[in-house]
Formats: sequence, structure tokens, C-alpha cells
Amino acid sequence: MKNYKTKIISNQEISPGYFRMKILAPGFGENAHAGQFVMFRVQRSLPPLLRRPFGIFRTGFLPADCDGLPPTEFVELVYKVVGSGTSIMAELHEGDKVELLGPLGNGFDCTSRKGEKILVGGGIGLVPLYMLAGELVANGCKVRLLMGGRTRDDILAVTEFERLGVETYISTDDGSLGEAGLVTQVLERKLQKYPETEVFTCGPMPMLAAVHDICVKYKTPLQVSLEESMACGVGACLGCVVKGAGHTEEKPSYLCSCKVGPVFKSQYLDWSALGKKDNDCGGCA
Amino acid sequence: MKNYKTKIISNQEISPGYFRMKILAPGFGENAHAGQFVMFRVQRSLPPLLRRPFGIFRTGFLPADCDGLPPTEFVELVYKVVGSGTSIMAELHEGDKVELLGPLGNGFDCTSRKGEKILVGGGIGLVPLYMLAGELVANGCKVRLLMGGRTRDDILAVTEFERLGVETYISTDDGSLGEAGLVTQVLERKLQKYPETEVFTCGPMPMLAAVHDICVKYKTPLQVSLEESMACGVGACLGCVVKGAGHTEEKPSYLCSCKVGPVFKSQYLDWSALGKKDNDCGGCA
Amino acid sequence: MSELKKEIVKRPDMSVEIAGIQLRNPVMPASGTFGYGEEYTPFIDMEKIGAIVTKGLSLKPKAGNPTPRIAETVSGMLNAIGLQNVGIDAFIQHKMPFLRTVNTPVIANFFGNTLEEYGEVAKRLNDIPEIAAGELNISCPNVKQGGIVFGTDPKAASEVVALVRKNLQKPLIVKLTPNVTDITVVARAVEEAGADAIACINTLTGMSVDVNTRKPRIANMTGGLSGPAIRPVAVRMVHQVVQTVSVPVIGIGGIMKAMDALEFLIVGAKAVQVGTANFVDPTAMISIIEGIEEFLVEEGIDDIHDLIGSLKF
Amino acid sequence: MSELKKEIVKRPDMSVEIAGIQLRNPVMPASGTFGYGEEYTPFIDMEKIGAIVTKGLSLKPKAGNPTPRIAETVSGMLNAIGLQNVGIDAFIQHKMPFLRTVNTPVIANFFGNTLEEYGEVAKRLNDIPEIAAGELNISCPNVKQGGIVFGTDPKAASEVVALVRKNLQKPLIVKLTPNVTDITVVARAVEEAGADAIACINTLTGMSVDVNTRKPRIANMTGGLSGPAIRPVAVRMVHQVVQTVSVPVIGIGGIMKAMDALEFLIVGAKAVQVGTANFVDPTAMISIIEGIEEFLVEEGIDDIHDLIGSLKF
Ligand SMILES: Cc1cc2nc3c(=O)[nH]c(=O)nc-3n(C[C@H](O)[C@H](O)[C@H](O)COP(=O)(O)OP(=O)(O)OC[C@H]3O[C@@H](n4cnc5c(N)ncnc54)[C@H](O)[C@@H]3O)c2cc1C
Ligand SMILES: Cc1cc2nc3c(=O)[nH]c(=O)nc-3n(C[C@H](O)[C@H](O)[C@H](O)COP(=O)(O)OP(=O)(O)OC[C@H]3O[C@@H](n4cnc5c(N)ncnc54)[C@H](O)[C@@H]3O)c2cc1C
Ligand SMILES: Cc1cc2nc3c(=O)[nH]c(=O)nc-3n(C[C@H](O)[C@H](O)[C@H](O)COP(=O)(O)O)c2cc1C
Ligand SMILES: Cc1cc2nc3c(=O)[nH]c(=O)nc-3n(C[C@H](O)[C@H](O)[C@H](O)COP(=O)(O)O)c2cc1C
Ligand code: FES
Ligand code: FES
Repeated sequence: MKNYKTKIISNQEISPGYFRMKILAPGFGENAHAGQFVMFRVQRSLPPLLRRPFGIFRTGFLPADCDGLPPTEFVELVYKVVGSGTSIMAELHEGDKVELLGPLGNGFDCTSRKGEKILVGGGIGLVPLYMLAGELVANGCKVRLLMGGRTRDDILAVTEFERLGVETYISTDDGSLGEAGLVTQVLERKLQKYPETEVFTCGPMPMLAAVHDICVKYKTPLQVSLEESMACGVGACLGCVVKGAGHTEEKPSYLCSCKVGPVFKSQYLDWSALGKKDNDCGGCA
Repeated sequence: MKNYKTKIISNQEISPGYFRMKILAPGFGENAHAGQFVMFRVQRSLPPLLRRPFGIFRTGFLPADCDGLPPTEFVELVYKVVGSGTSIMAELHEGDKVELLGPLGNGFDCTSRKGEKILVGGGIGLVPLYMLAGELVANGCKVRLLMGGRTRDDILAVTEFERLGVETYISTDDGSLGEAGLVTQVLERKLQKYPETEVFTCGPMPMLAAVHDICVKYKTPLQVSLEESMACGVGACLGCVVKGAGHTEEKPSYLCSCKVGPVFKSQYLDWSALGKKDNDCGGCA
Repeated sequence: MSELKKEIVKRPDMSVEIAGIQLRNPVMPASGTFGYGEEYTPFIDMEKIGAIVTKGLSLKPKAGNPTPRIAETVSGMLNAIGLQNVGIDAFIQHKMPFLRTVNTPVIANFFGNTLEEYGEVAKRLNDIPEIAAGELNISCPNVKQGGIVFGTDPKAASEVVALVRKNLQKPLIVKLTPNVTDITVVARAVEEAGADAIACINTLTGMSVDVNTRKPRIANMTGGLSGPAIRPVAVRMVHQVVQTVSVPVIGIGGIMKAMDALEFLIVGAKAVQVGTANFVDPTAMISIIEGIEEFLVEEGIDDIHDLIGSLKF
Repeated sequence: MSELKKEIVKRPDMSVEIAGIQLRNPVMPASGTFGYGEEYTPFIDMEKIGAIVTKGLSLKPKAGNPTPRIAETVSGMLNAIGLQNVGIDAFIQHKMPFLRTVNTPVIANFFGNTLEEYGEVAKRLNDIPEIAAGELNISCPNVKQGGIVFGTDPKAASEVVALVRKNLQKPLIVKLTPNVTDITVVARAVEEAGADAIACINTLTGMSVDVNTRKPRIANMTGGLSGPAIRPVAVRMVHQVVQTVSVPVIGIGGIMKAMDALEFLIVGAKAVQVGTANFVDPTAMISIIEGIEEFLVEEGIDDIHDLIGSLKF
């Protein structure tokens, strides 16, 4: 975990509105695990004020330019342009200075090696699953990836997942790629077929909630990666909390999603509250 | 007077820290007079919040690209990088969108055709004098330009002034170009030699005050162009006022420098107050 | 939005009534940022905006504060103009002739240096038939009460509003200062004293120092902070006031674009005023009006009243 | 600055004393933006900053508000964390072990839900020898007085400060809320009740609406506005308080870089706290300390006390 004051190696649009950014980051990879994230400072000047959190797509080394020089280590992000910060990011170029805090948080737990693994990713939620797939495959697991998106443009990096040796299943809302329909329908079929499975998911909250419901139904262990608004990313501001299982007004339980998460075992979360905004009580700061 | 939503034709560094920016502005020239200014919107997003005022260096037409097409009209600014806004301006490129309000204010009064004219410009204060020199020469006046600056880098557009047929005299604080010393010393010599003269000046406030004192001493008519902080540039906010001659606490006289000025006949200003900041009284807005 | 859809939908009704004045849409300039209207004629069509609000007027001409009077801050600006204005007589003589030619309601913002003066200006406004309403600025120090600002004390606020209410034979909008512990207390006092509408907020008092000269960046030392920096405070206060009073509320503070204006309308402002944004872009109000209209169309709302106060909480 | 000059000048004295605590320099984190210190150890050297200020502590653990708790605004952010904290017991058990290892004064920010609780927390702080001082946050609603915030009422503020003063055998810093009509009245009350130093400002109450969902952008509806947007208000209030009280004042609000901190020092703050900037750049405090030192060298100032309060007006 370090604050990198570094620069961009490349920043390319890979699908309409989706970008891949390679950033110089010596020493980053050895501490990074699948599911962790970085806090990215878009530019030195305002706006935006706050850093933006992004999952780690992968880490690696560029081939050495000249003999004798060490190869260049990088971290790679994949991001979707959704607002002010990501719009500015899309305009950045090779050589532009950026700052990066990471790797942060707790990633996926890959210690359970038995059985098969199903990864369910929706849109930009595919990002942390790439590194996860790599680790699981390396562990010798059979990995199936269910990719969901609104249209074919939202299905990212299929070839790269397949090169890892992952079996991919694609569904899109409009049927423009793969099966027409929701990724959760595919999940249900797969769980019927492969009951001894562990599921990992990342994506929009309605999808996560549906995946959770299905896994409860099939008694399948599930790990989810959440996206909460974050200010600090290091557990200092307490802005990013989610309600833990058993949270009540009287005995509240808030878990820091930047520090305990962003990946949680699904049973530790309060699913009745997740994804809903509520305006309970007052308070000062 | 119009709000141009337009684009940059070119933006080049002409001396360390000084830039020339040509901006597409159809119809601008016919209403523009020497000494008027524009309110320039640096970029559509923050920062900076407010527009920045810049004098008009010149207006003109680019040669037509193709037969039959009308030539392209432009306005040209010359600016010095001093803070946040001008730093961002220095990074702009051909084709970048910008907004421009102008031409604004009252420029130099060139109606008096008798005698000789002396123009005194300090640093970036040379900007409005270029168009003025052009108008005066066109009127058939003999024009002498005293150019002052800290170093040779602050002396702008000498050749262009000379091409208009202007006699130039250069002084720099460090003697790196022309005479070593202040431009006001040269002014005093010239006034002794050519008593029947009208003086026009623009530059830093201490220089303006010194020029005013000399002109009072030699009973020479003087027009000065002032630089006050401006928010609106059109007389609406009353942020840019200067004290008029005869201003007192009891009978205060504030003149809008964006509307009545930025060029004033020197006798209408309260020189005891100019260039000094004072904290007299309270008030709400 | 597709061309087809644009044709089918009828244009939503954007008109609102504030204190008995009918406005074609809820967007108007904030006092002091639009001069006396005429200054902006080269840039925008005065008959497209909801109303024109004048610079604050006083009985006698007022010279205002020494300079520098303005300074930019992060996403905001400080001003201490000191309420410079031509005075009510010169206003009638030199500014009304233009305003009479425009088919848009004119709201005269005004203030006094003493309680009596407030009353006097109100009376003078009665003589000008083309003034649709008065907007009372109570963010001024009460000279008699040792400089305490009228608008920060519910009793003083109530007193000045009651007096003006008695003297003014036109709708009365009262404009509140945000520099108070509890704006609802002042809002309630002002409503009870007879305000037909409430406008808020005026500027937050701020200060900025030039580190190199070690002097305040405006001569008056402190000034009023306006612009996008203050918007969250303004939205909060407008929401509080809407929840407190039953007269219409005009929302002001840091509105730069349509989305910003919509925040105020959603919390319940019946109209909005645009201030600092006029300096940044003299056509800002037109873009805001168009943007609100487009939003209503996209949301399938026929009448802006269905948007006003639609906050879900 | 030339290399030569750098060698010749001796490093200026940056140390200041606040309420009897000696600080190596006047820069410390603002409560709630630095966790319990340990969170930032990977990024900055805790022994380079003037002090460590903890997240606000209460007698019992406090869960805080529902989410979303934070939202970015123009050059600022809103937060409604709801004072979530581990409580004083867990603080002693889990957070103090780290803080004991650091050779930097630790200031414990604390609050209570009732008057009594304020007093109790103060007592508990006496048990922790490594806590250099208490920083009393009076920006909390007084449950007994119908939710009126302690810090907005000079009487309630005075009462809570007097009680804490009696119970706390350590220097007492009192942190003021800016959401008041006249901060000097509260500052004076708090000084008279026994504050050894005053810190200001806490956040300005604000609100922001998501136009598309028509919901407040934070669950608690309103939140505290911090960051560069509020700096002009903070500088103004710090200046006012410095002119009013004789105890030292700690300036807080929107400090992002050395130039910003210098504004506060020039108006008379003896130290500054850095809040939101820690999120933007975890090394911000180090840059600020270095920047202040560089400014002193360039201005030929040997002792920071010659800068403090040097405003020309
Ligand atoms: C742990 C984590 C990992 C993430 N990984 C990725 C990723 O790999 N690729 C990717 O494209 N996106 C990722 N996101 C989401 C990404 O952070 C937001 O899309 C981004 O912050 C939006 O910034 P903006 O300025 O463009 O949008 P804004 O204009 O700020 O807002 C647009 C939308 O983004 C949401 N948003 C804004 N700020 C944040 C924030 N600090 N945290 C979360 N949501 C926010 C807003 O609520 C709003 O709905 C991740 C989020 C988290 C918490
Ligand atoms: C009528 C007029 C004509 C001008 N013509 C030219 C010109 O032709 N070329 C040129 O280089 N400069 C000109 N200036 C000055 C120019 O406006 C400022 O240099 C510019 O606004 C600084 O912007 P900034 O953001 O870079 O600086 P900032 O970071 O904002 O401040 C740097 C300095 O510029 C001053 N400044 C900031 N805003 C304004 C403002 N709105 N008006 C005046 N001064 C300001 C500040 O007081 C400060 O001293 C003119 C100013 C006026 C009033
Ligand atoms: C330069 C300037 C002058 C102002 N003059 C007045 C005034 O005369 N009367 C008044 O009630 N408000 C005055 N205001 C306050 C504005 O009307 C408005 O309440 C405030 O600027 C907040 O809105 P904004 O953020 O959109 O600018 C002035 C504001 C500015 C910036
Ligand atoms: C996320 C967050 C949490 C905060 N928590 C506390 C707190 O527990 N106690 C307190 O006194 N102030 C708290 N504050 C206020 C800050 O200490 C500080 O007064 C305020 O943020 C203004 O400074 P800034 O603009 O530098 O952030 C908090 C601020 C933020 C942003
Ligand atoms: S983002 Fe600050 S605690 Fe998680
Ligand atoms: S700049 Fe607004 S009145 Fe001159």
C-alpha cells in the first residue's frame, strides 16, 4: 500500500465508453490480490475534489526496452465513463502525471480449492474478475465466467478471459451478443448443473442481489465485490460502510467497504438493506 | 458587443511567458476600437470561475483558403501567464472551443489629430497600444512609442510596431535591451523635446502614476488604460470601479472601469487613491 | 430525444405565480448581478426570462465600498460592492425608460440604511406602475442597533418587514441572509410580518488573504461569497424554509446550469434566481430555462408544478 | 531559491504552543479525516506532523448514519458519517497501543449525546496519560433541549464547556460550529467557561439532491460541507474569533496546500488542521509543512510567531 506519484503508459478506448489505462507502478504487483482496488487522483487540480476508486484489472511488466534495463512494472485499470471524473480520465494521455493509492482493501478469498468456480460479472463488474480468474486457474480450479451486459459493447475482454482458460457464457439484455436475457438466468442453470460450486460476483447492485438470492436458494457459497462511494479508501472517513448481517437500529453493524471489503462473503452482509437508500436518523458528522 | 462561442485559430508563445492567441471572431473588427477589451472564458468547466479581461491586440482577416470563400476574421490577444487562468490558456490549442465577450468598454480617444503622440507601454501594457498606434498613424499622426520592461523578454512586438511606422524607444530595468532604466526617464526627455504632444499609456500602476505626474508637470494631456479586477465586464457588477477626480468620503465618485473605461483621460481620475488599497468602511454587498 | 418524440410532446407549462405575479418561467436574475437589465440586452432576450430583478436600490444614491471589491475564490467569488446604486430618483429617470419597453415583470430589489429609509423606498416604489413587486434585502446592518444586520435578528427582521408591508402597495418578496443559526426562525418571522414570498439565500460572509502582501484580498476585509461553492448551503436552507413557511420560496445560490436549478425546484422552490453565473456566461439563464424545459419533457411532466417540491424523503 | 541561499539560512522555528502543548509545527489533521492515525501510517511519517487528532470519541460505540454518507459537491464534499466511532473503551484497548508508539502529541476529539456523557468522556480521557489534550466537539444536537445543537447556543455551549473543564485534567480545546449568526458570541462564552484553545470551523450544513432520483444525495438528507469551497467562510470566522478571544485559535476549513494554511496563520491562527485534503492526497500535511517552512525562509522570517497574526488591515 503506497501513494504512487506516477505517469500513464497508455490509455485507450476498448469499447464505446470503456477505457483501459496502463500506469507505471514499480513494486505494485507483488502486494496486489484479485478484488483489491486503487484510489486514483484524476488530476492535480480541481475538479474533481476526491479520488475515484477503481478495481485492479491486472498487473504486469512491459518488455524491457534495452538490454540490461529492468522491465517496467504496471498496473492496469479498466473504466467506464460515467461522470465528471471518468470523463477527464478519458482525455488523459501517455506521459500524463497521475497519482494512485494502492493496492487497497481485501480482495477475493481463493483459498478454497475444491469444486468448480463460477464468476458472474456485469458490465464494468468484469474488471476484478480477470485477476481472480487468473488466480483461480493457477490454483487448478475449473472456472466458468458468466458475462452480462446491456449490449455487446458492455462485454469486455472476452478473448483475454478465454486465453486464461476460462469457459465464458455471454448474455446481453438486447441479445446483441450471446444469449438474450439476464446473466442470472444462466447462473441458475449452471448451479443446477454444477451444484458443488463457489460463486464470485461483481456488478450493479440489482444483479448482485439477484445472484445472492439464487446462491441462497442453491446453498452455494458466494463472494461479492461491492461499490460504495468512497472518500479516503483507507478506513479513515467511514463514508463507505455497508450494513453487516444482523444489523438492527438497536445493535447496528457497519462494515467499512474499503477496509473490510470491497469483497465480502455474502452471508456477512445485510441484504435487506443493500442497494436501498434510507433516511433514518439525524446526526452531526 | 456580442458573446462569441468560437474557437482558437492559433496560440503561440512569443517570448518566455508571453503568448499570442488568434481567435475566430466574425464581425468583431468593425466594432472594435483601440483600447477596448474582451472578457475571455478560459474553459467551459471550472476553474477558473470568472472570465478574464484582455485587451485587443489587433483584429484582421486570414487569407481565404479557397477561391470564393470569404476570408476568416479573427481577434488577436497577447497575454502574459501570471496565474491560474492564464496558465490554463497557455495549454490551449488550435481548434479548442472558447468564449469571448466583446468588444467591451471605451477605448482611446483619437479624435485630437494635432501635434505628436507619445505612447508609453510597460510589459503587457503594450498590448492595446498596437491597435492605437495603427489608428493614430492612419490619422496621419507622428507616433513615438516608449517601451519599458524588466528584461528584454518583456519587450513585445517591436518589429510590428516599427512596421506601422512608429518610432520606438526601448528601456529595460536590467539594460538587457535598449537603455537601462525606467521608461519614465525617456518620457521626460521626450516631453522636453516635443512639448506639443498627447500621451497615451498602459502598464503597471506605479508606471502609470509616474507617467501621470510627469504629464501634470509638463501640462501634457494624458489618456491611461487601467487594469481593475472585473467580474462581468459590462457594467453590471460594479466590481471594477475606480475613484474619479474629486472623490471624497462625503461626495464619493466611483467610475466603472469596464464601462466608462478602461481608458480614462487622466484628469478625471483620483490619482491620490489609484494603486493604493484601502479599507475604509463596512457594507453588505 | 428523437425528432419524432420532440414533435409529439407538447411543450410543458413552465409558468409559475410568485406573490401574485405571473411569470412565464421560474428563472430570473439575482439582484446585483444583472445591473438594471439594460447591461445585458446585447446578450440575451429579456422577454425569454421569468422576471428582471434590479440592483439593490436605496433612497439616495450610494457610493459603495473602496476597491478591490471582488476576488475569486475556489469555485466562488467574494464581493463587497457596498450596495453602490444610483438611488431611487435616478433609477426612475434613467433606468425605468428601458425597463418599460420590456414585456417582462420587473422586481425592484431595495434596502435602507435605517428603518425609516426602508419604509421610504417602499413608498417610492408605489409611484412606478411598471414595477411588479419589491424584493426587500434585509442583509444590511441596522445603523441604529449598532450595526446588527436586520436579517439576522428575527425581531428586527419582523419590524422592517411589517413597516415595508404597510408602505408598499405591491407584492413583497423578502430576501434572507444565510449568515444565521436558524434560517427557519427568520423565515417564520418574516412570513408573519407580511412577506408574500421569500427569496434565499444572499451571500455567505467570507474573507480571503493575499499571502504575499498579507492584506485581505478585498478592501472591505470581508465580502459575500457566491457561486457554485455555496450551492449545498443554499439548497439546504431553501429546503428548510420551504418546510417552514407557506408562502412561495425563490431559491438562490450557485446556480450555473439547469441541473442546479432543478435541485432547488425539487426541494420546493417555486422559482430560482441566477447570480454569479451571469458573469461567467451572459446567456446562462437562457440555457437554464431550456434545460429545465428539456428535463420536464424527458420526464414526461406537463406542468412544472408537478416537479416543484417533488423531493423523495 | 538558490542552493547557496538554502545552505546559509537556518531553518526557521516552526514550533508553537497550544494550550500548553508544545507542537513541532502548527499542522495537524482535522478530526474524522485521519481515523485513529494508524490508517495513514503507510503514507506519512507521523513524527513529522504537529499532532495527531483522533476521530470523535463517545462513551459508548456509535454506529453512525445510514448510507450513502458522502457526496462530492463543487470543490467540496458533504458528509453525514453520524460520528461513528469505536467508543472510548475500544479506543483505549485497540487504538492507543499504536498511538503510544508515536512521538507526537495526540489530541482526542470527543463528544457526548447528553451533557452528562460529555462529562463522562472527559473523565475517561484522564485515564490515558498519552493523550495530550481533549478537543471538545460541540457541534452535536443536545438531545435534552429538543435537538438544538450545543454549539449554536452560547448558554448551552458554556454549560458543556464548564462541565468538561471541571472533569478534564488536561488542556481543553473547544471546536466551534460555523452554523451560527455570530461566532464571536460562542467563542467568548466558551473562553469564559474555561477553554484553553478554540478550534474552528467544523463543517457548514449543506444538502445536495440527485435530480434523476429526486432523492437527497446523502441518506441523512443534510450533511457537513468541507473542502476548499468553505475556506473563505473559515478564514473569516477564524479572523473574527482571533479578534475576540485571547486563547490560541486553531484554523480549520478547506486547507489543501501551504498557501491556504498561510492565510489562516496570517489572520492569527496559531495552528491549523487539515481535513478533506487528507483524502485527496494523504501526503498533503507534509507538503503543507514544507511549504510553510519554505515561505518563511523566502520571507526571511526566523520564527513562525512573526508570521502569525501579521495581517495588514
Ligand atoms: C471498490 C470499487 C471499485 C471500482 N472499480 C471500478 C472499475 O474497475 N471500473 C470502473 O469503471 N468503475 C469502478 N468503480 C466505480 C467508479 O469508482 C465510479 O464509476 C467513478 O468513481 C465515477 O466517477 P465520476 O467522477 O466519473 O462520476 P461522478 O460524476 O462522480 O458520478 C457518477 C456516478 O458514479 C458514482 N460515484 C461517484 N463517485 C464515486 C465513488 N467515489 N465511489 C463509487 N461511486 C462513485 C456516483 O454515485 C454516480 O452514480 C469502482 C468503485 C468502487 C467503490
Ligand atoms: C481591461 C483589462 C485589459 C487587460 N489586458 C490584458 C492583456 O492584454 N494581456 C494580459 O496579459 N493581461 C491583461 N489584463 C490582465 C489580465 O486580465 C490578468 O492578468 C488575468 O486576469 C490574470 O488571470 P489569472 O487567472 O492568470 O491570474 P489569477 O491567478 O487570477 O491572479 C493573478 C493576478 O492577476 C490579477 N487578476 C485576476 N483576475 C483579474 C481580473 N478579472 N481582472 C484583472 N486582474 C485580475 C490578480 O489580482 C492577481 O494579481 C487586462 C486586465 C484588464 C482589466
Ligand atoms: C456582485 C454582486 C452584487 C450583489 N448585489 C446584491 C444586491 O444589491 N442586493 C441583493 O439582495 N443581493 C445582492 N447580491 C447577492 C445575489 O443576489 C445572490 O443572492 C448571491 O450572489 C447568491 O447567488 P449566486 O451564487 O447565484 O451568485 C449580489 C451578489 C453579487 C455577486
Ligand atoms: C468525513 C468527515 C468526518 C468528520 N468527523 C468529525 C468528527 O468526528 N469530529 C469533528 O469534530 N469534526 C469532524 N469533521 C470535521 C473536520 O474535522 C473539519 O472541521 C472539517 O472537515 C473542515 O475542514 P476541511 O475543509 O479541511 O475538511 C469531519 C469531517 C469529515 C469530512
Ligand atoms: S472510503 Fe473512507 S473509510 Fe472507506
Ligand atoms: S466588471 Fe462588472 S461592472 Fe465592471
